[in-house]
Amino acid sequence: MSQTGNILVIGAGIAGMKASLMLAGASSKVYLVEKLPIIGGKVIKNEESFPNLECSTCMVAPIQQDVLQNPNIETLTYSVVEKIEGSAGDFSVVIRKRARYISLTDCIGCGMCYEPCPVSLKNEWEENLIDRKAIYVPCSGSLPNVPVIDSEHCLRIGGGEDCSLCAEACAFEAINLDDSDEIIEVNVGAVILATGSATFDLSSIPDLGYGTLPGVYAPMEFERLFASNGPTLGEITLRDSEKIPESVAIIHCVGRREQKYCSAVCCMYSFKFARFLKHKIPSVRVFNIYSDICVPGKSYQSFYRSVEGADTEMLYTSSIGDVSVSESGSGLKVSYPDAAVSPQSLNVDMVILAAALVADPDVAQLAEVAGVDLDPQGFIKTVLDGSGSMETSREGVFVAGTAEGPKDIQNSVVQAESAAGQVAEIMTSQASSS
Amino acid sequence: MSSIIIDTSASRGVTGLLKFLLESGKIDAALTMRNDPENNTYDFGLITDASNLDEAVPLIPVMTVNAGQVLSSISISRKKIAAVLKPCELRAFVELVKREKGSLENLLTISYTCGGVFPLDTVITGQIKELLPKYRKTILNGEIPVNTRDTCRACEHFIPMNADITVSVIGECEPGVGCVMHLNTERAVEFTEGFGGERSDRKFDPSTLKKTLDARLAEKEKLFASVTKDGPGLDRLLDTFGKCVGCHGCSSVCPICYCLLCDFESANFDYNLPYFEEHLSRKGALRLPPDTIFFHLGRLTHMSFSCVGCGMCSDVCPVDIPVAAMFKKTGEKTAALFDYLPGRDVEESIPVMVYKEEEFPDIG
Amino acid sequence: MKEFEMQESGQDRKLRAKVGVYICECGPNIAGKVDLDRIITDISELDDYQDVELVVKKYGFLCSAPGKEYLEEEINSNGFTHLVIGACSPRDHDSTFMGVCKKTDLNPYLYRIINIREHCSWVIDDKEKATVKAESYIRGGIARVLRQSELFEKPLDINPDVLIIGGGVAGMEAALSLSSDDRRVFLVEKTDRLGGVSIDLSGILPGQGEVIGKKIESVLGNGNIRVFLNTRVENVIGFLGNFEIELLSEENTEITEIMSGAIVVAAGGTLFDPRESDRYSYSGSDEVYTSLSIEKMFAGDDGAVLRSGKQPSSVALIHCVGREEKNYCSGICCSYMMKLACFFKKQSADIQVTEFYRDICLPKKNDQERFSEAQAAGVALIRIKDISLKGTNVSFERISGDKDKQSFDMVVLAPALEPSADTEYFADLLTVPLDEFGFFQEVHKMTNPVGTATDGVFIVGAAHGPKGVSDSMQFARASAGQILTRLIPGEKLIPEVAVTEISEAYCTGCGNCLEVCVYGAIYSDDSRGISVVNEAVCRGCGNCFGSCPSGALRTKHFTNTQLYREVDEALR
Amino acid sequence: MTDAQGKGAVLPVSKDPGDAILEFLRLAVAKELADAVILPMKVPSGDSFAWILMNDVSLFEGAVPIAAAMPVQGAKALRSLTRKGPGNLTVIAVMRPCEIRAAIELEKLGQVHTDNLILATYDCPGAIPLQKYVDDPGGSEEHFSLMRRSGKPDNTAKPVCHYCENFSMFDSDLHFGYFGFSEKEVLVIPGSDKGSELLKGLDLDLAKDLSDWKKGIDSLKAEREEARKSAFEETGEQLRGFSGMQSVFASCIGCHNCQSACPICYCRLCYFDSETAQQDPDALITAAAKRGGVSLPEDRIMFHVGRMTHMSLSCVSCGQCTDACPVSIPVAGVFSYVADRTQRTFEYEAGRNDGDPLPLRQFRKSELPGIHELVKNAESEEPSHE
Repeated sequence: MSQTGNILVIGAGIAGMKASLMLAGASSKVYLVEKLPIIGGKVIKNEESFPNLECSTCMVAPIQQDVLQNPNIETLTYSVVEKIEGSAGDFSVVIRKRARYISLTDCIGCGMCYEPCPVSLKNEWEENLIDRKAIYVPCSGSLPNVPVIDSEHCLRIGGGEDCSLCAEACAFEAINLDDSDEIIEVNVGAVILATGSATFDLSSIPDLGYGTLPGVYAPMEFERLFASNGPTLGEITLRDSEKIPESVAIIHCVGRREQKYCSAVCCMYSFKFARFLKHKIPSVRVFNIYSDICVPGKSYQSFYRSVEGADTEMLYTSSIGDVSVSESGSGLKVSYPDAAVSPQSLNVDMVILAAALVADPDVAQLAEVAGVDLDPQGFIKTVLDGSGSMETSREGVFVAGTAEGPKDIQNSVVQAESAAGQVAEIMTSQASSS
Repeated sequence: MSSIIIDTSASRGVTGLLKFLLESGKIDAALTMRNDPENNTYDFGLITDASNLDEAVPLIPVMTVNAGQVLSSISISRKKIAAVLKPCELRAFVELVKREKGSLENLLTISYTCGGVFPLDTVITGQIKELLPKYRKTILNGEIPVNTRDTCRACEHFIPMNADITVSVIGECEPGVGCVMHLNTERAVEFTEGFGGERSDRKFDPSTLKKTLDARLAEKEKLFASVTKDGPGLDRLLDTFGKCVGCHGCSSVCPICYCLLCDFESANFDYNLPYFEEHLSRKGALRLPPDTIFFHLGRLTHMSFSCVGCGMCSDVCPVDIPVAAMFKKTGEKTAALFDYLPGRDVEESIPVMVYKEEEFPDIG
Repeated sequence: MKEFEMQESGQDRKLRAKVGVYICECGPNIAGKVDLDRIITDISELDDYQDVELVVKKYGFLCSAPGKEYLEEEINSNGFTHLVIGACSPRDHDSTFMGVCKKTDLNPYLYRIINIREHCSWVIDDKEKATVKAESYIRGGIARVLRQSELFEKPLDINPDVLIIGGGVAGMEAALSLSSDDRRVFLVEKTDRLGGVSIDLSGILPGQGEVIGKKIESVLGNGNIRVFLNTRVENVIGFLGNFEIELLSEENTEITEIMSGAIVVAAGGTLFDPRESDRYSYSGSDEVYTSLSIEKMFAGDDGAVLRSGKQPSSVALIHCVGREEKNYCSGICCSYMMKLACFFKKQSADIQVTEFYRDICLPKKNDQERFSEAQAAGVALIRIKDISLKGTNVSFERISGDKDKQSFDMVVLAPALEPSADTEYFADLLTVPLDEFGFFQEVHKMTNPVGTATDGVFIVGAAHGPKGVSDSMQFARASAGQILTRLIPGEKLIPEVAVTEISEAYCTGCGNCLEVCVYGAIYSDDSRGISVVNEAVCRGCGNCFGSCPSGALRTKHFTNTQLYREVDEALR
Repeated sequence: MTDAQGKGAVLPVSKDPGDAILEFLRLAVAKELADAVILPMKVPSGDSFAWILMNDVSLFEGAVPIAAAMPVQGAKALRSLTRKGPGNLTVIAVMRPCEIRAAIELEKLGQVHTDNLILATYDCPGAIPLQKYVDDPGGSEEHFSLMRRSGKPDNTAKPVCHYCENFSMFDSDLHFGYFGFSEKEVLVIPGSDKGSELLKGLDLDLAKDLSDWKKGIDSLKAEREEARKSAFEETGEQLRGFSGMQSVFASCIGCHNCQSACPICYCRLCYFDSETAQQDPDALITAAAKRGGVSLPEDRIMFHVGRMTHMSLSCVSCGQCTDACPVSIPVAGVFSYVADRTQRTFEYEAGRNDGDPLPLRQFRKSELPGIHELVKNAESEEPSHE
């Protein structure tokens, strides 16, 4: 295909991967840029995804494989886009391929290089619930199954010391400690932004005790606690990694008041957590503290009904914004106003905060690079809002998934397919016109 | 060719030989009949471990399945197998080999002068227990044992054709004489090398065999007469096959009927309704399912000249149709036209599969 | 199954087979845990196969670039008839080595990858045991590959045109995004006008009325979109890329035949009938209205008034009508009820507007504004546990448990969205299953929500599930995305190769296979009384194969013989 | 089954119920309410019966509507006639209830098309085993006529008949009831609209109340159910564990007669006769080497187990398999026992014409608990085999 057949997709989550595969299938050359060393996005952090609690890996791994093996897709992991100049049909893009220090072709992911590394750090991908080395893969089953070196903390690269234990341990000479960033310039006809979202900054509501009270968890932390490839290998224990919680409170709508919107997924994942907890700890008591249940769409409410009562007790509060968590003995005390607006409280071992989905902190910078407008909530804005068009304020640049706003997997995929369609549309029209 | 004499009963002699062959690694497996005393049943055992030969009854006068049929499914292999077969089973197998349904290449065939077998129900009823002792005595004298299959009683090919080893049973299986094995082929000699027993050039005892033959031929005449009723014709066919229930058991146990799917069970014989309607309007009545007689005629044309008269078909017929006798009789007639004898010689080609100029001079 | 065997031992099997067995060391991953040299000698000395020559070798990293070149070179120079690779999981590199075969004369379906890493070296510590297991696996692989047969991809010409069923917003959106000079769109609408239910919905989006109007114009004005009004789809046969469709127009009762490569079902939805529940005493004749009829009123000139023509002085808006009955939340009612509330307030600030709701569900990032607007406009919001109506008298139980009564001039119900009446008809026509709620069942809830079991048929809008206008349009565009990236004018489609076939000789037409085929790939040939597979539709899932008692079915590349022989060998 | 008004019409009997039925059929054909009939007829040799499709009324004389033996399962006759489609002839078939039930199963499997068939059943006293009948037709007929009067199978009858509780009106279009009656009259009871139509056409009005007849039938049913219980207990004992299964089928010679006599086994080529089921010679000998030896022909027990899994849900316990077995294995006893359990598991009754699809063609969540139940029961009954 002609040069304009090239496409840039930023973000290798479910939306980015889907769009890339579709366009590659339409024989476009796709550059899929991912800032992390691995692809898969947020979905692979969930052991199981609602509403049917399908195994996320089983769902996503084949898609990841397809992406990695598709000859039309050039996946650039651990890379960032630094410039997007030009106009629709003819963008020139500058990508910084950060030094990974490990050859994607030679490494076979045997993992022999981690052991000898003397550095120990928190594993951010695992929500800091476990340590990692300076050379590491975020979690087992990562794809590509090739580690990366955290250059900042590596004794040799960051600290200038004379350490090459990892390189010595590698049987395949896959490690090149003198690797350096690479600047790649490509020419593309269209761009899809699928960089996803972040979770609400919980520490911004001190009353909920996140960060100060160890028993309080963010949703992603809990997802990893449950994950069988996670820090506890799927065993749900408190931070002392010994005590198994006997009672858990899940507080809904955290950040809704601040963000001024409903993220539409928190209720569902809260119920999923309840199911998880009961499944792993049959004796546990789970409380969902909520003021509104948002389970839109055909298949959500039936899951809610199956959990309600069976896996969790539902506690209504007249003002979810006024729920607070405090320390009480070895456990936690959750205080909330009930239906009659009279204060109630209950003691639990663990609290999970159902945090809102918010715009990714990096999106502002991306918006600058991509030259697109953001909406009041900080997500990437579509010009014809509500029309299903994924086109942004810059012609030829499209958005898909939670980068456009909070949504579930289904709607992310639907947007990815829409965006891919719009790109394919201009591609073919350009192909036929040129 | 030479022969071996072992001082034991014929049956023990054969079992001993099989043991020897397995232990000496000359064969990978032995095929012989076995007895399951617990359930009082018989089956074929494909035996690889000599110690399992204890329940073997190689010469038992019972045919649960025609060994030819069993062998065909296992003989196309590079494993060496020794098989103990009745003369008719061996002939059936040879017919199958001609049809690429088996191979003699890695096979050591052991057969014996056969006194005929008992019908299956004698086994089921346990009657066989009383019959067996008598059986031995009678065949010793070259007479025809009572209660054996009618086709066996009428079988004149009780001396194996082209077996590697022939165990002499009729006339000389008494302990005094011991077990006599005639080695008919190079292969036999080679395989029995190192096997005990006294070598000799002893020949069959012709007198008893002759006596048996005469008796059998007489029986055959009677048998054929019995199934002919008064003259041929469709009515007679109806009389005989009219009660056929169409289970096709006769063809499924027939060693020669090797087809996976019999033509008469194929779609060629599913009729559309117009067929029935048309017949009905012509005849006013017709039988369902159709083609009851046709099936037997068809089978006759397909295999009768290869029929070895083993009698399995009659034995499994749920309505006691003398299928075997009919087929044996027809078979001999058709085969005679081509001076053909089923199972006589592997090289002998199957009549309808070749065309010879000199066939039916009168046709030309 | 003789005829099968013969196919399986195709021409090349008649000649002397030459099987290449290449074992990947995968560095220490396999070589470290499995005694490859022993396997190589054992396998090379196998004498189980007459007329089969075995070439057994090992290599460092077969999946690496040089590894693939090496393999290609080996296949060409040795002229292998079959190839067995002992390496990692097929998930990792099956396609890699198939790719290598495709570059050579070796048919890729005469190759097989055997997983001796995940199954052996990675899970067994005892080298001896791992070696034995790996060897038996490889023996099995050889036994199987020898019974595999060449399969060939049969590219099909495709028709890029698209049939769209339903002329609502979703249908129109799909039509507009799909139509182009090299792709015609047939838009079939059963009523006499385009726009569907959205026409009656006033300003769900600001200026929506015009938006819909414009859409209709541009659809009608588009030369590449052919609109059929008052027309129903009579019959559909075919598969992705090649559908044959019969349309029946109501006016002239003649059949129009069209061809298309894909079908988008935008059959839309309808409102739950409040009569189905005794709770709402809905008759349709008194002052109790459905949201839709009120939308219509607002769309008109004199706004929402009582049957008497008078302004209501008090209005009750009741949410979640039918939510319990249907067991799903439609996800849009809260939003438009807030909007209606504001409309009443706009119409006259004196109207007392009260909303009775169970949960506020505002899943869109901008919906929250509606809520604030309503609050600001002084709309009373009452959260209830339970509610029932007698005419316009509302008795309800507050969340606090207190029971209460109020009466109003006018009551507006927000009924749930449910599948439209002809959903079942289309499900049957297009062999697309329905879900527990009677909506069309998607291929996969998350990763393929617009696709269906019948490849080439897509579901959008409220036919997929309860949806508002914008989501309907979003789904429409998603289906367009799939079609635009899969049905490219001038390109060919390659259907599944390892499909099922039915032996005409053995099939008795009992229809078991037909029942279990979710793709509608099997039909029964009544004249011959047998079942027949449409290879272009079959996906080779093998369901039917399992359902056949007489083994008349056979899924290519996964035949009983292949599987049994592999197991036989592996177990001996 | 729509004998809603609980009434039936009456046919006069001259010699035995069979003649009444014949007369009825003659009328039906004469009045062109049917084009032809299917009835059993003696074979030329006089020691068995065959199904005859006839429209020539003069031939009816030789027919025996209520035959003492069932050489060919009637459903097979119907299959051969209608497999390729219903055709244009309206045909009345008079058969045993188990034969009609088999036909209904076959229709679900696309092997029989009943559209133009009128299926008639009669009070069935049981059948004489084929072998017995062939050996002694005269004696068998005497026994049978006694059975017909009493409505009870005697010791000559097929074993399964003794505990068959579906011996009277089941899902047929028409039923001839005569049990518990003086041999003076036969009841004709419509079982479907087809049946009612026919009776109307013959101006037979449903005058007779059925309650007396029903009482008689029910008491007979009760007896048979008792017999069933004890028979199943016995079979259950015999079948305990694999060894039990083994000894029951020990004498099997693999002729597959049971399968070819079975009305439900509709496959052209049984899977177990197909190439795929046959072992590769080398593999077989290797397998033999493992165990020191194997029994041939292979899979003789596997065949029966396989056949069970394939057809037991549709088994109507007609007993043809036992009749056809050359080594007198009580095949029907075993299959009837297994069928009873599998069919209960899926709350399915073979031969019911209520539009219930075959269990294995549909999936109901509610099935699974049933299966758990079954497994539990089985476990509690089975002594562990360690």
